[in-house]
Amino acid sequence: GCGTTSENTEGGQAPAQQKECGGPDGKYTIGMSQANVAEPYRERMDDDIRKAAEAVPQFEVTFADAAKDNSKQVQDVETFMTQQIDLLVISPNEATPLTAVVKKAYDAGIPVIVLDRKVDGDAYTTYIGADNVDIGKQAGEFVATKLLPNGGNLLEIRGLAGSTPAKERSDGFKQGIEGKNITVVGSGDGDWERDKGQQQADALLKAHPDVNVIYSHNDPMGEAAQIAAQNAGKPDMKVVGIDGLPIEAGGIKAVEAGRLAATLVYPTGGKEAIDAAKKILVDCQGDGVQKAQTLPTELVTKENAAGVYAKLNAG
Amino acid sequence: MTEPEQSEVGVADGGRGRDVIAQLFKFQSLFGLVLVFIAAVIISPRKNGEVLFLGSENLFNVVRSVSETGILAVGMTLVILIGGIDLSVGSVLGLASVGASVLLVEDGFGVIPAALLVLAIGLGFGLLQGIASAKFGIQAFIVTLAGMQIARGLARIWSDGQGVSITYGDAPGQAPVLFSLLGERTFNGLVPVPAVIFVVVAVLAGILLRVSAFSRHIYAIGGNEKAARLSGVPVVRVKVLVFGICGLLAALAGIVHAGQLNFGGPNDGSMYELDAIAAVVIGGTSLTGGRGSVVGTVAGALLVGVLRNVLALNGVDPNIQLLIVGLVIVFAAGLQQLRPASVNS
Amino acid sequence: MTEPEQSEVGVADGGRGRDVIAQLFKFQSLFGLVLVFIAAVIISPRKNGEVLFLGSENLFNVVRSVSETGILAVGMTLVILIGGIDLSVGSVLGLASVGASVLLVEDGFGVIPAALLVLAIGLGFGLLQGIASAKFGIQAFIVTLAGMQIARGLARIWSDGQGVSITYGDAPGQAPVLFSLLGERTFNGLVPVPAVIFVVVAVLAGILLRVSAFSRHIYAIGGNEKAARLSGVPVVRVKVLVFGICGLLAALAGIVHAGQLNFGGPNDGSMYELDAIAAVVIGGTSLTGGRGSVVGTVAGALLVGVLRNVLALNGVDPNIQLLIVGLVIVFAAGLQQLRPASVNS
Amino acid sequence: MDDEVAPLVEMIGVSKSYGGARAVAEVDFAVRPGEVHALLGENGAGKSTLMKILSGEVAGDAGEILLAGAPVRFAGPAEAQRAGIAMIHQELDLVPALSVAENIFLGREPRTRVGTVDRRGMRSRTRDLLSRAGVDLDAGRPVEQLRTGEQQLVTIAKALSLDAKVLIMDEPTSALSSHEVERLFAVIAELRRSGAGIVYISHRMEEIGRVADRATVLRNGSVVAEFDARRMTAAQASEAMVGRPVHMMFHAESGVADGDGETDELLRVENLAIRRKRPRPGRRDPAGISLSVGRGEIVGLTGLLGAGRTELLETLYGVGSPGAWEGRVLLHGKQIRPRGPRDALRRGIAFVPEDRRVAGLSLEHSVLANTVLSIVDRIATLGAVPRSKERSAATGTAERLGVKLASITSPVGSLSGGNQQKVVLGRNLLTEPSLLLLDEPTRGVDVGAKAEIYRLLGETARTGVGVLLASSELAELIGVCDRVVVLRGGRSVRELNTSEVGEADLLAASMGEGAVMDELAVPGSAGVNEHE
Ligand SMILES: Nc1ncnc2c1ncn2[C@@H]1O[C@H](COP(=O)(O)OP(=O)(O)OP(=O)(O)O)[C@@H](O)[C@H]1O
Ligand SMILES: Nc1ncnc2c1ncn2[C@@H]1O[C@H](COP(=O)(O)OP(=O)(O)OP(=O)(O)O)[C@@H](O)[C@H]1O
Ligand SMILES: [Mg+2]
Ligand SMILES: [Mg+2]
Repeated sequence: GCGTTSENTEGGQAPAQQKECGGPDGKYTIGMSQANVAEPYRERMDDDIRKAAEAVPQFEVTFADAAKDNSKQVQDVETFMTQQIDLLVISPNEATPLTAVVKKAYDAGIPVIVLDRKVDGDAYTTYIGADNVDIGKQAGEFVATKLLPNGGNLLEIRGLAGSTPAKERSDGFKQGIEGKNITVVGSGDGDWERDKGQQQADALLKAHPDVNVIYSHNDPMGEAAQIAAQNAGKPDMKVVGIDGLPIEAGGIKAVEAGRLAATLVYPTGGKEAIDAAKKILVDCQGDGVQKAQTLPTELVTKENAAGVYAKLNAG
Repeated sequence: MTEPEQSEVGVADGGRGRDVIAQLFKFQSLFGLVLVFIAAVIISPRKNGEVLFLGSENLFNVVRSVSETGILAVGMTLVILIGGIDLSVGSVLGLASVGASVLLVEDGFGVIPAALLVLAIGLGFGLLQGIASAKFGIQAFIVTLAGMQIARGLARIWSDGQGVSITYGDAPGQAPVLFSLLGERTFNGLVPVPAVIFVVVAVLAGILLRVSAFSRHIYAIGGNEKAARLSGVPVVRVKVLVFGICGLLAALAGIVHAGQLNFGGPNDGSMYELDAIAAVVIGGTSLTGGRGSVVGTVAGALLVGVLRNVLALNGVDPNIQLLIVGLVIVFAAGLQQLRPASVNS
Repeated sequence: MTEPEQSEVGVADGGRGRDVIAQLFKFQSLFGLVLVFIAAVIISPRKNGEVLFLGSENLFNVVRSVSETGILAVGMTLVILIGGIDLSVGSVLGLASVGASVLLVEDGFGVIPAALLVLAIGLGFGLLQGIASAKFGIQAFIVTLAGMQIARGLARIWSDGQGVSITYGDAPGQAPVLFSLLGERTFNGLVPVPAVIFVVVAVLAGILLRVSAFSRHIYAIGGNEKAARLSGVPVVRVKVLVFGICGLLAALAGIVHAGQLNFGGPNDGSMYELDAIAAVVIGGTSLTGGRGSVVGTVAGALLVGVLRNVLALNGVDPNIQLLIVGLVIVFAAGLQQLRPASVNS
Repeated sequence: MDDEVAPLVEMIGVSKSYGGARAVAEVDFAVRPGEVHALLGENGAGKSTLMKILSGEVAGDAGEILLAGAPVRFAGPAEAQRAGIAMIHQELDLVPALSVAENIFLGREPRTRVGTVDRRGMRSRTRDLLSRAGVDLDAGRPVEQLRTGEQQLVTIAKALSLDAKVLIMDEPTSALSSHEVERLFAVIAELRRSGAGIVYISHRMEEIGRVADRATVLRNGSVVAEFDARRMTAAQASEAMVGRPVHMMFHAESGVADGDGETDELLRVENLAIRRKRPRPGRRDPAGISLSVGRGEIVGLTGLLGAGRTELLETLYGVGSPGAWEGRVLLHGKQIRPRGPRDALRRGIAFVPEDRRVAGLSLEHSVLANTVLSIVDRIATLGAVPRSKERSAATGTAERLGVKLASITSPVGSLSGGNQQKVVLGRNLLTEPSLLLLDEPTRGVDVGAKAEIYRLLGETARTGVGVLLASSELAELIGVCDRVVVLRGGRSVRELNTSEVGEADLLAASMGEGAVMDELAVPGSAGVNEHE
């Protein structure tokens, strides 16, 4: 599998009354609070968790979908607590709004694994996620070195205005192209959605017909931008996306088929979360779990696409 | 086809024994709630012999979970009673949550001034929509559909596109600790603050609709606007005011939202308008106006809340939940049809 | 207060020269479009003296961008004419896009069988909603609100939560190349296929509303349901059929959507219902039913499309775009009010 | 009529209850070919309900219907129509946005060979029907642009188009003035000659004697009497309907002595002309109306359909069609321009509109709510309406006007037409107006209730209120009013003193045939108003 760069365990305070570890003989219910299953990336995260948990006979996972609603996600966690789950996995919709309820669960002795997006403070057991700024930066560097080595213009299709990853992927990208004589001449909000991305790309390409590179905050919008480029009579458009989901409809396949020039894997951390849960609940090695795991990204291009796809679906 | 909600528009005194049934049907909206509640108790998972659904914490969670939509739904009830609709409430909630956060955190406002200003914004927004709809005769649906976009845009602009986190303290960039009372999910460890606010709002609105001359005007407009106008009801003024109240309540819900989450989210509250409308309609208020009650709305909101809660407690797959909630909503609304048929066939 | 859309419900033959104004007002819904179009030309960015907005490619983009909502809006027009509403169309679009993709890619269906099956599903879904609303008298708003959730849930379940990518070829797991015709954004390098479908649908519906007895029944039901029933109009049957047509068109839009994006997205089409309703209402159709036209709806859809396009061309900040689109929608709807008042004030 | 002729249709022992209340109780009723069978009864007696059962709109609880001797059961109005039974509804059920032609052929649209609606055929057949009904209307005009009377004629034309063997006319003339009524009678005569059977329901007793052959009287849902209509007197019929002798309290001694008006002038209208913002084709705007109403005086307004009565009243109440009006309106000697109902009510002007269902009442709401609507803010303290006050105001009014109801909280829509009308009147009286404007206040009201309304008007006038009453019933005008102002083509052309003239004079003046041009009584008005 992929290696994990581990940060040093910050001496976070231990929860008030950590429950006794039940060991391999117990049965454990895990609550997975997902921010929004309507995003393929998050659905994949759920799938990864489901698949990994199937391999652990002691685990049973209940899923909740907050449908992008912070309040709903707070309620989901509260409902999990009523259900008396043994461990909480949460991929927060936003950090601050979920902080209090995550702390409440943590303080009640429930181990908490935070995925993808952090909460404030350190009242959780472990955070597993990738670094959006870094991913944006790598995307920028790829563009700067491979697609526009002599500088030039490009378009950006952004995620939902006001969402953290959209900002981070944008900021990181700017770092990546800094000083390379590359200009983002136009950008539009695709709201992470395929059809919105296409509409934005349609208009942007009309306003900037001379552009040959598009940076999209996720793969679906990127694929849509590619279609838009074809329609604008520019089949050679190079589109860089992010997410690299290892599914049929995902970005890696799109790179393999040439619809995207490249994508950066944004790992879901689902498998890692179950690994951590197993350590905590079954193996009784909770102390060995680091406070934070940053998952590495991987640049996917036509050359390595098939390999990465196979690797990510291997286990 | 239609049955007057006599409970609101006049006391049913002819009642006596013979129409116990009619009396029962008056509380139809509560029936659905009672049924769903009983079903929830039955299907609720148990742990150590204890019915999880009935745990007091859980019940408070239910009430709290519907309190924001509930506050919206109370305002929506008024708007729907005059035959209007307000699609903007969810966005106004988002705008208000951003507004409260920004004012408290970035602009150093006190709790009261911030709250008043945000409420005034909500009121103003509602009044403007009311003017566009009542005075210029543009359909409420379209006015508030536009208002929904506009409020969303304003929220994003005001918050610079990012959510605003609230931390408490006296330092600049921190909100007064007083505000965290709203965030206290339970006051005194017992009663959830937002639920209290919801109940207070509902009771006030219920009283308003029962005793005030204003409410007579509201019902009259919804029943027959032309007749109301000819009877001297200040139709435009009443309508504008009703939209204003709805905006005000949306802002209130937004403040509660911000307090609950310690966060002003520019994208928050989206689709809440549909939940609010659903609560109103399940509660027996007719979308054509003139008929309905706040009691029904509260029951409608709780019905949906109980349903979602017990499905989640049972770990039902979220997609299956969508199906079940959808079917139950139709069923609950269908129950309304079992009422005795009215005069006008 | 209201002005009959004579163009649809009867030719104004008393007309003659003397009420040119009335004739002009008949095309009010086109006015808004013309105004926005002119404004778009003026504010459009230019490159090398060329008005970017007017480039034929761009104009096709505009039509294409509204074609899915436009198809939905045509069905919505019928539903709104009978005084109903259909909130489920966006979800049904999503369901249909998933259905088409799954059938083509995973189940090895041919293009025609897959399309027919998907259309049948949309029709069936619409008919069921129509029955719940027309036969059991449950308010259309609530039935289709539930339908919206149910269709979304079904779409997610059918697609296993993930979208389905369509690739073309003869191998198993590939869709027949014929289907890629829909994906061909421009047929013959000239006309965008979805736009053609949209136009065909609109023209057919326009003709239907003009010449058929069915359409008289639709207008009559929206105008005075009781009178329609007394006149022997099969009210329930007409209503159910109208909901069925709306579902069918939503499924058609979903197939187009899948073809356009080579992708079946279970979450696609959310909020499209609001765009569709906006198009209908901007086009001058009254939400209370009985009044309106397809021409207006098409104009309404294009108006919004042109507006969004030219704002995007100018690189206007997306949040500001929200504000502007909102304001223009209200303004366009307000224009409708300038029509001559009717007799019954 | 000849009792030997087999009935076209026969109802035997038909009953119908709503909730606990019996609307129709074991009624036998028959219609024979070539006869006009009048159905009489108070408001709420069950006439419409009985006929709705016959026409398939309402299902009876008991009894049976024999069509040409064979029992039938209609699932809906369409089936009854196919069986040759058609009904003109009291409630003018038309689709506002559809054209006259489309309304007439709704549900039975003629088709072309390709299956589309044959518009041209529809139009031309509509023109024929309209001219048969005696009205000159544009077949393509949406019916919402028509006034009530014109709409009534459209429903008559629609019924004619059905070529029914049995035609039920439920108050077909309630919004028509004498001229149009004559025309309708001619049509009825023609139908009768062709062997059709007609059921004729009306509260205008004078019409019954002229048009009907036979009369059946309903009271509380049961048949109480049958008459040979041509030999029946109005007094007989009224007594059968009400159950006791009715004294038409015409000339209910208003507050002024008949004759020349040494009255306190309350309202004075001088040369009122209305300029509609967007004139409608085929309409003439009122131009030159002058009149005055004294305190305690009842002044009538007469004229043909579209003469401008409604428009005048609406303008005085501030709800006229948008646009400017010229001339002067003085109330208590002070010039006013009512801006709307609230303004008018504040000045003491009350208005009973012509169409109570559209403009008068919220049908699904209670009698109570409808009665007190205009005064809720007046009786409220600190914005709250005391229930007791509200209730006593409503019950008091209902009692005073003799509104027949199950409960003050029953929905107004469940009352009979006449009682609904009393509720509207009651609401207006509660505002304690000084000037009461009434537009066809007895439309569809039974004799007994009419008498009560007249009594109330007289009573009201005696308290010093000025009443301006627009009516198409000439007998009513002659009976109730002190003076009658005749409008024609939007002008006030004559003023007649009711103690000196009869119905024929009013009709002649309305139609302008050979009428002598008189100068109006209002001094200062621009002389002769006659035109044409
Ligand atoms: N749909 C209904 N629901 C309840 N009661 C009804 C309904 N229709 C009629 N009624 C009642 O039935 C009785 C008979 O009403 P109906 O309309 O037949 O009277 P009518 O003789 O036609 O009176 P009018 O002269 O005022 O038209 C009345 O008491 C009325 O209130
Ligand atoms: N709102 C309106 N729009 C168009 N024309 C109108 C309107 N109101 C009145 N008219 C026209 O103005 C003239 C006066 O009509 P009005 O209804 O006042 O007459 P009326 O004598 O009361 O007739 P009716 O017996 O039908 O009530 C008529 O020609 C009428 O058609
Ligand atoms: Mg009747
Ligand atoms: Mg009139």
